[in-house]
Parts: sequence; C-alpha cells; structure tokens
Amino acid sequence: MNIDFNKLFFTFLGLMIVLNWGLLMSALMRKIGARVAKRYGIPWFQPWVDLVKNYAIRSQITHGVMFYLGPVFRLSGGVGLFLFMPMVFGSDLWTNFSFKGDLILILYFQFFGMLGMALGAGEGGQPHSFIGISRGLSQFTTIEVPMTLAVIAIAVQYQTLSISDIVAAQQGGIMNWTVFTNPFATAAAMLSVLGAFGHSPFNLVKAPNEIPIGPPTEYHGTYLGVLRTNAAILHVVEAVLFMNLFFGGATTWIELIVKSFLIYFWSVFVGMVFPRFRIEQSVAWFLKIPLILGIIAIILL
Amino acid sequence: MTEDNFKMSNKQEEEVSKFFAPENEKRKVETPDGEIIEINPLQDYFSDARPKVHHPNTSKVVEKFLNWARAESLWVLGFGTGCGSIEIPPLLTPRFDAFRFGVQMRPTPRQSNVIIISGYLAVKTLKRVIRSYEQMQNPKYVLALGSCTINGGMYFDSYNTINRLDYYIPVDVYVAGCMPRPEALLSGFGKLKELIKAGKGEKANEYVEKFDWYKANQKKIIQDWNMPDYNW
Amino acid sequence: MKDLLERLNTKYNLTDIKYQRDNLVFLTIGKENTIDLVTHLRDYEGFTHFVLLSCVDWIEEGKFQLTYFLNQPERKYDIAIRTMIDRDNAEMVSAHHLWRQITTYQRELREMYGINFPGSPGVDENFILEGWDDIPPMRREFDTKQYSEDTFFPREGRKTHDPASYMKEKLYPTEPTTDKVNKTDE
Amino acid sequence: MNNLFNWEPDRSKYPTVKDNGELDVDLSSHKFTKLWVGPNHPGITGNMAVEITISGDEIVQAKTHVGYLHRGFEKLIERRLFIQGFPTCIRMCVAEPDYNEYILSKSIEDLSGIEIPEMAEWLRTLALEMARLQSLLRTVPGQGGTFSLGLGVQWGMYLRDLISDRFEELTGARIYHMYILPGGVRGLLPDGFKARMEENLKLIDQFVINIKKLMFDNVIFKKRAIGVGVIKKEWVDQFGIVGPNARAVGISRDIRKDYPYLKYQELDFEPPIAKNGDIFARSTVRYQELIQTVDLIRQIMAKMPEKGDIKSPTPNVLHWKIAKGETYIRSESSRGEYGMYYVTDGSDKPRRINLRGPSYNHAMSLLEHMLINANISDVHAIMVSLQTCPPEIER
Repeated sequence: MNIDFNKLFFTFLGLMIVLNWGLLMSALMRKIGARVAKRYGIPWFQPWVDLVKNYAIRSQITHGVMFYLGPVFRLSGGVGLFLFMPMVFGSDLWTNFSFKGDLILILYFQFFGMLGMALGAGEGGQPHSFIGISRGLSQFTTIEVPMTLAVIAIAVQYQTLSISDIVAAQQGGIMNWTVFTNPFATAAAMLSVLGAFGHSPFNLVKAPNEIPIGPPTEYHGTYLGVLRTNAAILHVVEAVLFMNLFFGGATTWIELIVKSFLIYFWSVFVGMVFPRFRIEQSVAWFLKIPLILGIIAIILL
Repeated sequence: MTEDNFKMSNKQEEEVSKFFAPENEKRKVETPDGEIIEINPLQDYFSDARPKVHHPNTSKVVEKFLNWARAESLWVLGFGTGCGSIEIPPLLTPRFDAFRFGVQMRPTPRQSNVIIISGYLAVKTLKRVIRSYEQMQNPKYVLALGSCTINGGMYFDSYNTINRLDYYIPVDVYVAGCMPRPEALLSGFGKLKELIKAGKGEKANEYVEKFDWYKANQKKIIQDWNMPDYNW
Repeated sequence: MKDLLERLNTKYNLTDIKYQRDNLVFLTIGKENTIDLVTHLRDYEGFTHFVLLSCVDWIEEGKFQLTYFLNQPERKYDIAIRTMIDRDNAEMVSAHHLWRQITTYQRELREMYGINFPGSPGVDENFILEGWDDIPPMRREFDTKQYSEDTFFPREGRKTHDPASYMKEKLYPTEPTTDKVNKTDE
Repeated sequence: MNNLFNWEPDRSKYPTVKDNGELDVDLSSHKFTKLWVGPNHPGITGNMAVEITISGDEIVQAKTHVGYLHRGFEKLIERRLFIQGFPTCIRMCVAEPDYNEYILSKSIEDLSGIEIPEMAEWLRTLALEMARLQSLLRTVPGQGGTFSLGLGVQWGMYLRDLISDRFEELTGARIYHMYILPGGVRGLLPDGFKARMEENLKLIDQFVINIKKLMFDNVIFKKRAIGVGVIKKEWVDQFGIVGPNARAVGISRDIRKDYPYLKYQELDFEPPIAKNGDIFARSTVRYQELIQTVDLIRQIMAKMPEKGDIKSPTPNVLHWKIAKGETYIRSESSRGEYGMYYVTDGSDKPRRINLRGPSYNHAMSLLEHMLINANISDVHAIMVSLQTCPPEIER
C-alpha cells in the first residue's frame, strides 16, 4: 500500500483552511446579525478565543463511555464529509479523497455525526438533550427527503454520482450552473439547506429558551471545543457541497470562500426575520413545499 | 448493535475504571436520607466525591496565554437570581452591548464560567445557586451585584435573604449599588478580566480548599439539604 | 351600595360597617356565616371578581382578621368582608370551591400565618419557604431582625463615632475622654 | 351551581385517570418525563420554576413553584416607618416600580386624608405611563423573542433604555426611581424634557411600524401564536384574570376607565380589546396598548400645566402616626389590576400591607391549568403572553 504523503499534507492543510474560514464565517455572521440589531457585535477573533478557552477548561466530568464518544463521532462526521468533498475544481491537490460515487457517501456522512451525537448526548441524562435529539433526528429525516430527491434529479441529469463530474459539467459560463439548468431541484435543496444549517425557523434542535440548548447541554470544556470545531468545519463543507452541486463549484479558494459565504448567509438571512417552527410544523413544512419541488424536479427530467 | 457487544465483564470493567480514574470505582455511599446504597459512578449520577484542586499550568507562558483567552471569553450563566437581572437585557442590547468585550450568555452551568449573582439571594435560590456553581467547571468566577450581596443591603433584617454571599461561595468581584447601572457592570467585567489576566482568578480552587467551611455555612441556613454534598 | 347593604342586613348579622370610599365598604361578620355571605354575594349579587384574601394579625386581642375582598365588575362596587378568628389553633372554612385562586391564597396564609384551611388542595405543601422550622414568619411575634442576625452572618457595619468626643480625642489625645461612643451601625 | 364551573381540563386523551381522580402518571414506566422549566432556564420570566410532566411533547401535569425571590417585604414594611416604606416597597416588582410607589403613597394619603396638588397628579400620571411604556417595550417584542425572533427584542430594549434616560432626567435613577412619595412627587420636569421625550416617541412610532412588519405580519409568528394558549371567556371570573389578558378575551376591564384615578378622566383613550383569547390576541392587545401609551404620554405632556405645587405638606415623617383604618388602592399596571391592602393601627408603622399582583393568579392557578395539553415548545410563550412577574407573587 503506497501512501500519497503529498495528498495527505494538502488535505490536512485544506482542513485547516476550512476550519479557520468556518470560525471567521461564524464571527462574520454574528457581526452581521449584531449590526441589524444596531449593535457593534463580537470582535472578529471571538470564535478562536472561545475555542482556546474551551480547550483550556481544567476540570471535566463524564457520564460514561458514549458521552466521551459523542463529540468524537460528531467530529468524524464533519471531517469525513470534508475528506470526500472535492474543494477546488481543476486542482489535483485540493480534491481530497473524492472518487466516483462519493455523492452517496457524503449523504451518509451528513447523518453520521447526528447519530453519534444522539448516542452521546442521550447518555448525558439531561432531559433537554434527548428532547433535542428526538427533534433533531425527526427533522433531519424529513430534510433528507427533498434533499435526496434533488440530488437524484441532478445525478440523473448529469448521469454521474461523482461530485467532481457534476462540477465539471457546470463549467463554462454561469448559464451552465444547475441553478439555471434545473431550478426546481435547486429550490428544493436550498430550502432543505435551511434545515441543515439549523438557523431559525428550523433551530428547534438547540431551541434557545425552549429546551436550552438541546443535545450539547451537558457538554463542556474539551467536549464542547470538539463540537465547535466540528460545527465550523461542517458549515463550510455543507456550503461547499451545495456550491458544487448547484452553483458551479469553485476554481479557486477565493471563489469557494465567496460562494460558501453567500450560501451560509442565505440561511442566516432567513433566520434573522423568521421565528421558530414547532417540530410538527417543521416536519409538515419540509414534507410539503420542498418535497413537491423535489418531485417536480424528478418528473421534469 | 446489541448491548452485549459493548458490555465488559465486571472484572474488566473494574480494572478499566481503576486504571483511568480511581474515583470512578464502585462504592457504598450514604444518601441524604440516611440510606446506604452501592453506586457505580460511571453509570449513576450520584456523587459524594469531594472536589479537587486543579492547579494552573506549570508553564508560565502557556498559563498567561490561557488566562488571556479565559478573560476575553467570559461565558455568563443565564440565571437571573434577583432584581439585578433586569439590567442584564440592556447589557446585551444596543446601548451597552457587552458582546464587544467577549461577554456572552450561556444557558447551562456546564458551559459557563461566570455566574452573576444579581442582587439579593433568597435561601431557596441559594440552594440552586450552589448547585449551579458546583456544576460549573474550573476555572469559574463569581460576580456579585448590588449591595444586598455585600451586607444584605436593604434586606439586612429579612428572614429569607442571606446577608453575606462570600460565606457561601467565593466572590471574585463585587459591583456595589442598588441597582448597579449597566456601566458599573461592564466595569465589573473589566475588573474581573484584569484579575484573570493577572492570574488571580483562582477562587474555584479556594472553594475546594475551604470546602468544609463553606459547606458548614451552607448547611447552617439551608434546612432541607436533600442533595449530595458536592454536585460536581 | 346602600340598598345592597340593607338587603344583606336582613339576612346576615353585619357589624362594624365602614365606608372607606363611595364604592368600597368594609364590614365584619361572624366566622360561621362568612363563606355563606361570600357565596351569596357571588351567586346572587354579581360579585364575580375575587380580588384578595388577606390576613391581619391583631396580636393584642389574640385574633386574626381574615379579609375577603370581592368586586362587582358591572356596578363597580367593592366589599371587604372581615372575619375574626382565634390566634391559637387558627382554622377557617376553606373557600377553594368558589374561586380557583383562593387555593393559592390559602396556601400562602397557611405558611405565613399558620392558619389551617382543612380540605383546601395542597394547603400543606411548601409555597414560598422551603424547610421552614420556626414559627410562621408573618406572625407579629416573629422578630425578623433577630432571626436574620442569628441565622445569616451579619457583616459588622462601619464604626460610628460621636463627632464631638471623637474630634476631641483626635485633637487632644492627652486629655482623658469620658463619653466615648463606639457603637456599631445596623 | 358547581357544574357551571368547567374547571377540569380535557382529560379524554392520554394519560388515564384513576378511580380516585388522580392521574395515572407513573414515572418508572418510561412513558413520562419530569422536566423543570426554571429556575435556571433562560426562557423563564424572572426567577420561578414550572415543574412539568411530559408525555412525548405534550404536557400532562404542571405545577408552578415560586419563592425564589421571597424577601418578606410585607414583614419588613411592618417594622418600618411610613416614609421608610416608600423606598422599600418599590423593589416589590422590578419591571414597573412606579406602580408600587403610587399605590403605597396613595394608600397613606387615603388613610391620613391628604390631597395632593394638581401638578403632582399630572406628574404621577406621566411617570406611570412612562413605566407602562417601558414595560410594553419589553413585552411586545418579547413575545416574538419567545419564538426565537430576537431582533425585535434588541430594538425594543434600545428604546427602553432611552425611556430609562428620561426617567433618569426626571427622577435621578434608572430603575428604582423613588419619585412618587406620600404627599406628592419629588420634582418638576427638567428643562427641555418634553422635546427630548417627543424625539424618543418619534423613534417609538417608527418602531411600532417595524415591529408590525416583523411580528404581526409574519406567517410563522401567526402559525405559532394563533390558537395556542387560549383563555376561555368564563375563566376570567373563575381565575381572577385581569388586565390585558382579560381584554384579549373581549371583556373590557381597565381600572383606568372603571375606577378613574389621577388624571385619567381628562385623557381620551379607549382600552383595546381582542376576541379570541389566544397568544396572538394577547400580544395584539399589548401592541395596541403600546400605541395608545405613546398617545397618552403626548396627551399628558400637552395638557399638563407648566408650573405648580408638587407636594402637599405632610406631618413630620419621623413622628407620623396614622389613625386606625384600612383601605384598598388599585391601579392598572401593564399586567392588570395592581392593588394594595393597607391597614394601620394608630402607631407610626403600618399594621399590615398586602400587595395584590395580577401574576399571583396568572402564574399560579391559571398557568398550571393552561399548560395541560399544551406543547412543550409553547410553555415559555404562554408564560410570557400572560406577562408573569414572579417578584409580585411572593413579594
């Protein structure tokens, strides 16, 4: 077995870029939110400080083995998603370990972290945790339905299950992007991305001032640091996934940063002006509008 | 996935727990009701363990950097214990905007570092405050608001409010006034940051060192003590 | 208001009638007829809004005064019905079946004054205090300052001095001071 | 007669009721979860707790726990002089301290027969309406905040701080004003107060438009608020519901109209009313009241005289004795009827005071009743829509 150390190095470097960009992006989003509320907002380096602070907490308690493993599963879900995601199109170094058929794997990895978290937070024994978990799993299941429909529509449209190929098919002008060639699938996916990012109106997993703060209630210190690291990675990688599938991918890091920012901003923008759904309303909503859009996208093929 | 896959034999389990953490061994304890039960700390949520002193990092440079991070990221427990909590919302909104200084609210004691005792403490709340305080992780800081926490303030003769907070939990910074304005609170946060950066924010360890004294004081006024002595 | 009281006077033995304002009257009735009168007012005179149930401790006479405040929303009357009960073994007929909130008032009175309301739901549960083992705190004989000083750790106040003698002592330290006042503030 | 009172909630659904009337809630059966909402919970209004038992997302049992803020005010004021009660009593409810000041001062004046000058009445009316405005600026967007619509809260708190500034000019304090004292008020309006107040009111006019777009025209807000937390009309008398909560059911009860005090007779206003009695109706009523309060403050500032006597002579406050008597004074706070029962016995200290706060009924018996069969997501929303304020329950 020969290991490509060059590839490994660049993958690790990519992970660091994604992590830092994710932290900066969350700071920027919070600053934008603060400005809308006429506040100055947090300093731009606040997420890094929070992360260092969390890792520097001296004492830690445990509730059992699964409690340890919950954040680890979550992080491996995020990193796994990253590993199989081609970041920059056309570059051999920044495509990570993507291969033919990685689309299926990525859909799986999206769910993986959630499940690991469910096991870990469930062992925490805090009622808010498992209420949040049950909400999160049921919502995520319904998000997956329109999302999978949209992905199937694209896979059929481009006759491939490889993300790199899908990006390649969209090159050569803005009109080749899926958002214009297959608007219904894009609409379905962009609505389900609202749920995936977990901002209001679909933030009922964490649901501040209802079940504060859902699954991570018992997690602290290093556990929380791991969870926050994962969140930073996951947000960027999910934005990159949607960028690759619908918005023509990125040929440079700059393009990736701009596009992932805009995709993430879309969910923050909606969250700023809409209150939160109840869980049954959220499930019903996902099974109505995005699902119908997804089915139309399938039918139109 | 069946449960058996994960299950170790009892002997294995004991060895593992002895290796990792001796305080996680099975043992017999006396509950607050006087009943004697056997507990397995890895599975049961019952603790009679005394808290431990967590020493600062031996490297001074590292500790200085970590203290800077701790000072710049103060996560406050969202627990409005008294009337001072009316000034917390203005603190987080456009006029005063404490987010600028790295002050953020957290809803759970596990994740917070600072607990603001906003004014007088009724005995019933004191019990909850002690629980919340003990559930917070080291290092942790206490910011006491208002004259009621210093000497009882205008409730000096009340039968239900405590007079001196520092007899029950260690206090880092007092903010005087009734009520203190948000500016005073911000200045209190500034003072707390100075203390942390200077390495003086070790009150959590002081609580551990004087644990018996604090517990005796707490038990003197909390009549029905139906919880373990220390809640992590 | 006057005609209402005349009507009531024919049925009940009302004493101590006092008009505090045109639409607020205080009156006293015996302990046995109180709930009867309250029910009558609610059912037949339209006093549908229950305002307050309170207790006054007349320790000198050895009595508790219970005050039932009723309000007639249409004609905007208020009636306050006083009834005297004994301080020792204080007990009163429960009125929780008339208005829902009376349950809460009775829980409070039970805890704060030690008045028993047999049959009222949850009347013996803790309401405000937790694990209280002294005499009920709102009774007049309970000295809250003494209790506070005994229980909580009072911080000594600043030292106060009598200005004249203190100045004298500071300025002329050789002269012996006679009336040195050195008491502590509350 | 008793069967007219439909007190018991609908128990036709899970869980089953035992023969002796108790609910068959067995926690060890793993069908139910016990959950404490509060006291350490960011969603709770003040420092109180609701102990709920849930089955799935539905609440089958609820119980309110208070006492976390008990300071024994009524006991403390019993051992203070009449004038010493005045700085003490305002701390009874923090959200609107001026109402405490007013009812205590008015009680003392009522019992000792002091008439206050006209200018003082106008200033008192102004202070009370400003306090109501402050409170509503917190509650109206706060209802959106319960559904995670934090933006309105931020805007509202900014304007509330501006009104705090006006209070600071008028009284010298931000929260505890200690402005209304027995016999009158403490000071006249400072120079330029009206102009600065008018500037702030203009900002609030703009805010009112924005908050309507943000909250009341919002699809999801309507979805969450309409039909949730319904108060039935017949409950109003059974549970002693007052204020905006009663007006949202369609029963017009407003102390300012029914038992006019201060200068409310000379002001032109009509309390807003809604029909349905759900969360949306209650927040609409509060929203209309916010608009109305702005209007009332403008009316007061236009109608009040420029100068005048602000304090009636009172006896020497250190040796002030009031003859034996008792009275009940009520006023309309933003939560509803806010009253005080005041008993004197001829000495220099009151014999007994008793505060009647609206939350006493709303947060205890009514909330426990309303939460049954509600969704766990709506606990906080229902609590805020009732505008409960724990310090006035336990004093």
